Amino acid sequence: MLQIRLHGRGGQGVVTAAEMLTLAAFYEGHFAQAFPSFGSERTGAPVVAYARIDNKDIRTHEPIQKPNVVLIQDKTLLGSVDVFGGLDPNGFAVINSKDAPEVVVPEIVKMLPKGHVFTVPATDFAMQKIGKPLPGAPMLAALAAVTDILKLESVQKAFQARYPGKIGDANAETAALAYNYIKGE
Amino acid sequence: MLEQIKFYQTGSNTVGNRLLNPAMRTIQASTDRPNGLISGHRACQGCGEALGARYAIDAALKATNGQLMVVNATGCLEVFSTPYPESAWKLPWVHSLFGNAAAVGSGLAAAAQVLAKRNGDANAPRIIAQGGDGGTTDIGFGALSGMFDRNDDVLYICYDNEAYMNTGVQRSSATPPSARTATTQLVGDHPGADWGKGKDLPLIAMAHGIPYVATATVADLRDLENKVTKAMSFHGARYIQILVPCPLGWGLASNSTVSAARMAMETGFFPVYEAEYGKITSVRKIRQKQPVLNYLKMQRRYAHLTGKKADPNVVARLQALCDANIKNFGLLGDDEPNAPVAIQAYERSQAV
Amino acid sequence: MMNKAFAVTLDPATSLQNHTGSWRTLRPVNVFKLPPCNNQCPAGENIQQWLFYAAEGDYEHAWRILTEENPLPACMGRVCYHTCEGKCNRGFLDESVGINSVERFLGDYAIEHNLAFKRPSKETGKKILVIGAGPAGLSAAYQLRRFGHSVHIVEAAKEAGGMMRYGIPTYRLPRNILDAEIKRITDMGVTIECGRKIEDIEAEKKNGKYDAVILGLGASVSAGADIPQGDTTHVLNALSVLGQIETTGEIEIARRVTVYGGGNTAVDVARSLRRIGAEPVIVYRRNREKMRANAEEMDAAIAEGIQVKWLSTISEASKDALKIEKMVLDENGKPQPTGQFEELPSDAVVLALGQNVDKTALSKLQNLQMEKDSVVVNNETMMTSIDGIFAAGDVATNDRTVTHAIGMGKNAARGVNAFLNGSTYKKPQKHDLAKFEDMHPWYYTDAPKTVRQELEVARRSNTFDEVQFGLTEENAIFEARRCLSCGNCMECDNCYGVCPDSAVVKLGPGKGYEFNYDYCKGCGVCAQECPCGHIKMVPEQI
Amino acid sequence: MLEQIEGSLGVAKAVALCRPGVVCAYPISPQTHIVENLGKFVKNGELKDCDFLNVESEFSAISVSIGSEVGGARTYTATASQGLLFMTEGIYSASGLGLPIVMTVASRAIGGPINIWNDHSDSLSQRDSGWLQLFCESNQDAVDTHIMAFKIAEKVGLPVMVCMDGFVLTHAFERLDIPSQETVDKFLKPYEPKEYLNTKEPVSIGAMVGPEAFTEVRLLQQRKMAKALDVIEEVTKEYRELTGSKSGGLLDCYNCENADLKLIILGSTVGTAKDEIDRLKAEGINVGIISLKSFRPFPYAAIKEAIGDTKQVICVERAFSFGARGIICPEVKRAVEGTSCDVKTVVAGLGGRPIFGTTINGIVKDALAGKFTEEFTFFDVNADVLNSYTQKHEGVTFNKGPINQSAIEKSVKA
Repeated sequence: MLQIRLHGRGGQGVVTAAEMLTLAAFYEGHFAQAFPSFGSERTGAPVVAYARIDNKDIRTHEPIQKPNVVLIQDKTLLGSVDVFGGLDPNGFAVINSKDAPEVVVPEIVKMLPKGHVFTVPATDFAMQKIGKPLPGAPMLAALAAVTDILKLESVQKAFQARYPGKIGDANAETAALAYNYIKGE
Repeated sequence: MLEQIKFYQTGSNTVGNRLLNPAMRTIQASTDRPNGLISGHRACQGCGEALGARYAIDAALKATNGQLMVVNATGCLEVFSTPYPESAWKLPWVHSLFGNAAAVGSGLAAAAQVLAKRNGDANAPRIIAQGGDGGTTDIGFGALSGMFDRNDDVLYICYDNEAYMNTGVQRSSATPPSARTATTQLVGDHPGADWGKGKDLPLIAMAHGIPYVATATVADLRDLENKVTKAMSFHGARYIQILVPCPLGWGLASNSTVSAARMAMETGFFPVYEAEYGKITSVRKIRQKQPVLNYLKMQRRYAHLTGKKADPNVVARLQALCDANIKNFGLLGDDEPNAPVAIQAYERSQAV
Repeated sequence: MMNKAFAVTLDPATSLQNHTGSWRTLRPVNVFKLPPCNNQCPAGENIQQWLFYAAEGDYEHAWRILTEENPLPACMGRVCYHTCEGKCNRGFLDESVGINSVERFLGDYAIEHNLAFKRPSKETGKKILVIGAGPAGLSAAYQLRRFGHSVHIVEAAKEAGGMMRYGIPTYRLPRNILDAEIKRITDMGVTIECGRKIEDIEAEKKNGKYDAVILGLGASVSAGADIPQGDTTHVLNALSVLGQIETTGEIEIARRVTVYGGGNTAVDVARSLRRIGAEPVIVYRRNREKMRANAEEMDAAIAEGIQVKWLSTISEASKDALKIEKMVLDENGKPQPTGQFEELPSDAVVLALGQNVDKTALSKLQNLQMEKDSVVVNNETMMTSIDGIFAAGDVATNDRTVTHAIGMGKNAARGVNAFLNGSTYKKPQKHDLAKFEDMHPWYYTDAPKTVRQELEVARRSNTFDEVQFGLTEENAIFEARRCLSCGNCMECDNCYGVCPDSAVVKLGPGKGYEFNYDYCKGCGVCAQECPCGHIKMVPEQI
Repeated sequence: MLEQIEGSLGVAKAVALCRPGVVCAYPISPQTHIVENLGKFVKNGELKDCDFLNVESEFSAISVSIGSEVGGARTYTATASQGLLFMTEGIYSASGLGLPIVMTVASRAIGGPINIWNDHSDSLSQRDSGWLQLFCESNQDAVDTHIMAFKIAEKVGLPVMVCMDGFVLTHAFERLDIPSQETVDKFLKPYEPKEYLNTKEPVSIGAMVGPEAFTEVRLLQQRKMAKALDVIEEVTKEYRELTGSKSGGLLDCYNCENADLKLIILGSTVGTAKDEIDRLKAEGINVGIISLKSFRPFPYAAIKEAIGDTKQVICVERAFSFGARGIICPEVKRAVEGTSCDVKTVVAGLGGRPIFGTTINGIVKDALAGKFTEEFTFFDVNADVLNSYTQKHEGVTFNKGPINQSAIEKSVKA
């Protein structure tokens, strides 16, 4: 079972991203579960969402304490929230930033196996294509590129299903940018 | 010829008038009146609420051709009409709680409409929710306001006897100032209910901009029946408050129920009017103006205002209250009422 | 059928099993009170009842109820001084009901529609002689005929009607009206023989094999006065003046006429003379308050320009002037001479100081007890001191109005009927009087101003030319509908409507209501809200 | 049809498949998404012949539901926590009138202090309300249980609360198998109320019943509950046969064969516990789970049978009774009365404190080690948090780890 924890701020589509992640997994025939950290978070507050992907029925409903992957949609959280808490020593981290991982999280780069920490300028891509700072789709695309657990197409399809029309397409294009960004590295 | 003569022995003041053209006679005058609330109920002697309820329900039954269902809040009316094993109601009737009649009415109306639609019936049964002033102005106020807000197709009737009679005459927000109740006793420097408290629910109802709001009393049957009939001609939320004197709670002779209600009108103590979409459309004028003292004298709950130790200032304040009603509602002569119109009223009036 | 929950769900109207009547300590009962109009009416008319039907527009029904007591409504609607209206409870509210004008309307309606009295269903074979075809005699004859007796009236004058014909001016009673109402009585089988004066009543009774006789003689002889007068003074009596006007339609008389007296006849004479161009002055020894004449008639007379000298007596008459002495009223209200005199220019004097019965035939009756000017009768049976001889009208009373005569005629007929059946007539006990305090006046509406004004004219019109100013149907209904129905049910449905326990049963038009004592809790709202005071709460015998 | 959707949407779809006539809602977290979706379905026409009412309070929500059910319409509403308590008067009225309303309780703690997170104190507070209370262990269970609930309610003549853990289930985005409309239509016929207000056969519903018949009315309500036990099983059987679902039932046993210890758990913790039980099995520890689906009616016989000859039972309870102890435990004790089975309460997961697999692991280990010496123990209490207050104000400290009743009592005497 792959357990993913997503960090971001209220309003950035963190919960949606977790859901889209599981929807993409669902399209690929996996069992998947997404849920937010529950609370009355308002826009701008730190938000955590979780996702699990497995090939059998997912029974557990506990919050993820030992994620295999962390997705950090907002690097301003790095100083204030223990975003890497419990991260599997062989796990992955994807951070929304145009700077290199070594610049952003040098300790984590050291901690995890080589090539397990990525940065992607997801917000920049989102601004280019969607026109709003919604880094969910590029972050998921980056995850897909990093882990190969999902195809880019599934991520794109998930967003297009949730947001039929222009917005879905824009998300899909943004996802492609991020996917290629990682793959191109 | 007979119909053309507009002057009758008792005009429209009596229940029936054999001299009136049949179309103009009251429903209560008819030998085949519905008697929605039938004999054998356990109301006190001279109960104004039993009378008011039969008047109103019968009128609504006529107006709806019998397609009527009633929701009753907890209270005297409920208790005296349906103690196991006997019901005094002849029509579909339900009681749930004290404070929820309006909401149960909303649900019942919704069900009636859905069922009618599914069964292909053109007309769904209409709904009346009813309760006393406690169930209406106090504990059921939120549910009632919600029903008004949604403009649900329910006529809510408040039988206003100005206190919690079922529990032994305690003050409600419809209790007039200076009146004695079990919780506003005739002791201390300011005997009876406090001044500066209470709610005017008809005006509050009007502020919701609902299609129809009216006040009535058991002393003017024709007016009451007309209002219920008119209310049933509207769809959406409607409210009628009927003054129903309570011999027990008011300290009134059991034969004076109707007379007391009449006095309440003729003094201006209880203004009788109707409003559509938040705007007053007609006012029942005072026929023979009376000083408030004549009204107070009938009732032991005001005994402290009529005896030797009576405080004339309090009577004067009550008279001022009547005078204000007379002025504000235009209860005399050709005076016109003038009240602001509520929000959403226009939109509701445009709604089908 | 639904699957109903136990106890929580109840069948409709099952409360009928709960007989709440056991709670009662007072029970409502209907009481029938005597309306003041009825109480006042000398003819005993059931005014409230006939107004009830008139108000509905059922004029025939109203007329039939009216004529149970009075066979001459068209006449009475004109000449009755309607003291009933003075007692009308509506007077406390606004103005009394114009009972008289409705009566006249009904009478006229009956004439116009040729309504006839029903003939008796069976004949008794008894014969009764009625002496005098005035109102008393006609009334008695009519009532006797209704009982099934055969009645023969013998009248001394040329035509039937008595004082109605010979004492009342035509402007108050057109003769075609009188004729029509008399004819309706003769149509029932009553025979009238005119122009014969019976001298020997005993013999007449015996020869005619009458089972009973009713003396219905009118006061047809004017009272005289001892006025010193010159030869040339033109002094006439009232009845001859009125009789002449009746017969010829006019009278030759001087312009300045003094009418001496304060009764209705004086007023009739004065107003009649006024109509033929004279300038009558009424001289009366008392003041207005003491005047016996009907106030409305007097008002009309004054309105027509007739002058009155109050507190005056004629002490001497000469050719063209009268010597008038001023009077004062003493503490007993009796006029006393003052010794002050004045002169009143006058070409003639008409004495209207009262009338007397022609007693010539009566005096021949042995054992007939008399008192002053009238025959003594038993108040209930109207029988004189002679078995089988009854009396009614002027001959038996000092209240010499047409209305009294009609009432007495009716009573005498009842007395005769009982007598013929071998019993003695007893007047039924009267109900308690319906007082205004017993009523609930709030319920009665006020007349709209416009209608009221119209009615003012109509109400007064019957003092002048009735053919033109008679009540329209609209006004008659209007007036009938003003009746408060004192002490009697008017079927307003109040009791039926205001009962919180639906314990009053409505029986349908004309049948009133009854109380369902199974459910009546005795609250008394019905009694309190009955406009007419028809319901009384009485203690339960517990 | 398989869908990857939020639990709330799944429930909304299930409810819509049942073709309710009236849906009425007042928003309260975490129930909101269910009724938002239903509102949308009514407005966009997916749910036909249905009136959706936005009311002004939960009191009115239950009251509107009472009205519409009395009017003969299949009725659904949803609430949670404070909302459920605000409904309470109507809750009792609905069951007393025998109205088969189906209501989701998106279980959430009751304030004060206000707390929006999941535990069972709301639904269990309505234990004696006369409603059936069916708990769901997963969103699939919730979808299926809602569909079954209408049939159960209508057959029994009592209202049903479908209790699903707030947020944990309602907000979880999962794979759900939503039955087709045809399937549901086959399973659930159009509503034919046993009695309802109509003008053809007028009745008075809701009489005042005095001492002369009140006991009998109550006994008949109890009789309905007795009937409900069979109805739940029948309906579950029928539904499972029709859909192949494993949902519903009075209770569900997992790994109960020859278990040394059985945990009785309600709601979403069951899934988490199952995973942990599997891990423990690998360690050679044999623990069974009894997922209690029907708390009301309480299936005493089924519980006794499910416990079998297991000597130790722990009720993992997410609510308790102040001044007393657990809520589930006493019922289980009654079920096994006369046997030597030891039944205890372990309180965990209050007010949204997550129950992790490790929590279950700890409970099992402590239980098997005989550490629960008393009937009532707070398991996942944080002594540091507690002591930060009690030490400062009263000089009292608690030991780390679970705190049992006598420790609490002792701390008061100290």
